[in-house]
Amino acid sequence: MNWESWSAFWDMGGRGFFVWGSYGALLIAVVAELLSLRSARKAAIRSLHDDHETL
Amino acid sequence: MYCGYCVGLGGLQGARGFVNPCSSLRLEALAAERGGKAVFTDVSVNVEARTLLRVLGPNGAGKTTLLRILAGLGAPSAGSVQWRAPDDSERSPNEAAMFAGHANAMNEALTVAENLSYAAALAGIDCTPMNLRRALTQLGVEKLINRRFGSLSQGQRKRASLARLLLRAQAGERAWLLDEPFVALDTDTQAQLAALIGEELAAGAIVVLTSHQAVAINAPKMQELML
Amino acid sequence: MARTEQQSNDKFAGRWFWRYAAPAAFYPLAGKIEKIGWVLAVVLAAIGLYMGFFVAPTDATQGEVYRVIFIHVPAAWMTMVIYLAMAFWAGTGLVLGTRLSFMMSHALAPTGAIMAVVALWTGSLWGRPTWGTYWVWDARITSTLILFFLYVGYMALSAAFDDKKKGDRASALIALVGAINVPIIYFSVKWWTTLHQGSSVRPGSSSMATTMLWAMLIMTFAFWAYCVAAAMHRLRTQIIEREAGAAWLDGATK
Amino acid sequence: MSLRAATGAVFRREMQLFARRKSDWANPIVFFLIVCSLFPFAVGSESEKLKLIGIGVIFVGALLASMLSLPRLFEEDARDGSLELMLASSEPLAVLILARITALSLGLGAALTVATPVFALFYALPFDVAGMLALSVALAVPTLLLIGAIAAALLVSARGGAILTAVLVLPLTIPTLIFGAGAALRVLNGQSPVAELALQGAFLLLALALCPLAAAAALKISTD
Repeated sequence: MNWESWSAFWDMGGRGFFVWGSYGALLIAVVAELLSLRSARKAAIRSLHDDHETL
Repeated sequence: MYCGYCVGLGGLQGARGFVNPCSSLRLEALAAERGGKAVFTDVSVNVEARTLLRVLGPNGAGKTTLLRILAGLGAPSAGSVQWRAPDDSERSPNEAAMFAGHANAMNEALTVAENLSYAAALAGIDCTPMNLRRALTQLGVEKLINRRFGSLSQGQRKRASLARLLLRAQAGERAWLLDEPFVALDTDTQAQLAALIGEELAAGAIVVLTSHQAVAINAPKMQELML
Repeated sequence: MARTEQQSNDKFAGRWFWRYAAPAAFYPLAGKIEKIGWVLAVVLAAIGLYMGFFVAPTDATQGEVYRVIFIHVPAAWMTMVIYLAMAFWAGTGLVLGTRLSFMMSHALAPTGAIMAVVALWTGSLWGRPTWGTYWVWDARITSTLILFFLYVGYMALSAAFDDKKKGDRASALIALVGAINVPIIYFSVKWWTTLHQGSSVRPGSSSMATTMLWAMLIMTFAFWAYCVAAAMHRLRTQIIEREAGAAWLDGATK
Repeated sequence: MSLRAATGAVFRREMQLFARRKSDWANPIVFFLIVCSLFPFAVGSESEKLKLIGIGVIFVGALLASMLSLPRLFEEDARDGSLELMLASSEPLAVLILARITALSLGLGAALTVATPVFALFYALPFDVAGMLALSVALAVPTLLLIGAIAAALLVSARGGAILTAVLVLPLTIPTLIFGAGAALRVLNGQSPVAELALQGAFLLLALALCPLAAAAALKISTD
């Protein structure tokens, strides 16, 4: 095991800012992409069914 | 009317021989689309020499699209366009026809002569100074030959740009594809253009025309195409 | 176009590529690939992160900060791979005229751009403690930045046309132009960096422990799976948008 | 024969336009001049500092000035309809485009090349560096216009042309920028610029071979 405690884990040998800043950015990017994927799909399906109603 | 050296060149031009007029146009199951949506489908028509083809239809029916396809400026999504010479050999749209769209196709910074000889060179027409002067004379604007296009009035611009159609060495040599040619013309010019179209048809050309205006044209043969 | 594609489908009937070149046929397959992709991405990322943080030892020279490379390197690879894939599909679309190929390119671009941003961001956070600076004009970093510009240009161009078909073909052409230029840019920048700063700062190439390597490899596969899944999702959304009105869609989206 | 007539006509027309409209070459030079004169205000006026940034500033200025001329290639013609003359022609479009870019490169390239050593004086650059910079610019302008022609052709019928042109073109000009400015930098450092010049020449040849074809394809896509 690499870490003696959770606080050591979060500290990352004093480099916590850089390590967690990186992983945090990845997390934000992935979550943002997933949300945009979902909203784009919803919009597409909504306009698809709208089209059918107006026809 | 012509200066001496122009007549000399004209003589040379005449000696160069007869250029066959285009004798037929055949559209087979032509279809076009814009932005993935069909504009028209399954347009088939046969047009012989000396025929005026009027393309009719409401706005957005694809009249301009059709003319651009005939001129080789756009590709059909299906079907084919064939221009044929009298000996039945196929010709490219650019050899067979001249297209005149809504815009004048003239640069404002250049003179009428410069603009017209540029257009002729790209259309593969051997434009002699005599042809140029004759074309402008036919439209009554020969005095504007060395004026900058940008300095002309709207009416003069229209006439000068129509001269492009008359640059060919011989009447009837090429088909004319005219997109709303009578728009923004005064009645005199309209009548003049109608007469020119009539002459061109009589000389053996095909003229394809879209128009909202009912201008009388004296055509040997007339066909209509409803889009 | 619809007609010619139909014709080519008839002509090549039986060949799997042409069968799946029709959006209707590919839609369910894309759905299956997407699901597998999400599952693989989650599982592999869990394993990779566990190995990266709890199994792989501390690096002797860099300390703990090296753990950034478990996401930095895969992101940097993916941004390159996705660009190549995008250009490949763009070229396929231009040559064969298949609608699905263009859609594939469009589906890949945003994920590729995001990967470029992640690679640059994590790279600079890793560079600060390692090289003492957030940004170095190194060939690899600079090329990634330019790759990001190319992604942005590609997406902006395809959005600039009201006629989707024109946008497809125009952006496909620029993707190909970019693909030809990327190696030229890379080697130019490489030449330029040696001219300006010699080899004083270079990304570390020290030997890695095998567990580190494994963690990075597994994370790379997790990124692959994620990117494939995201692209497939986007592809399906585009099929819905563009095939609106086709009868088969009704059943597929309910 | 008629190919020669057509390319000749395209070339001649571009030259006529260049002679007729002074703004076509005067505006890029004035723009170039203003860009070059802005930097000292931001950086400071010590000649040592200026010498360091001068090459880069002048080269980027020339690059931007030639980018500003890109709309003239096709956009103007698309507006007045004369682009259709070129598109409808039976002659290969790529050759016509090449004729056009050649004419523009000669006109604009000459203007910028003449201006470059003058502006180099602003930055206290020695004469040999200024000369090399002018040579670099002369080699770079055609390359930039060739690359830019692709984007200009694509954007004939798109929204947001000017900024998008910059987004598409500028990243692709980086190699030209590196070796163009690099050649002058070598001379400033007392080294031989041969390698950089050779590479710049290679880029120009590559661009000559590929860009007109790509631009022709692009023009067909965007005007279809």
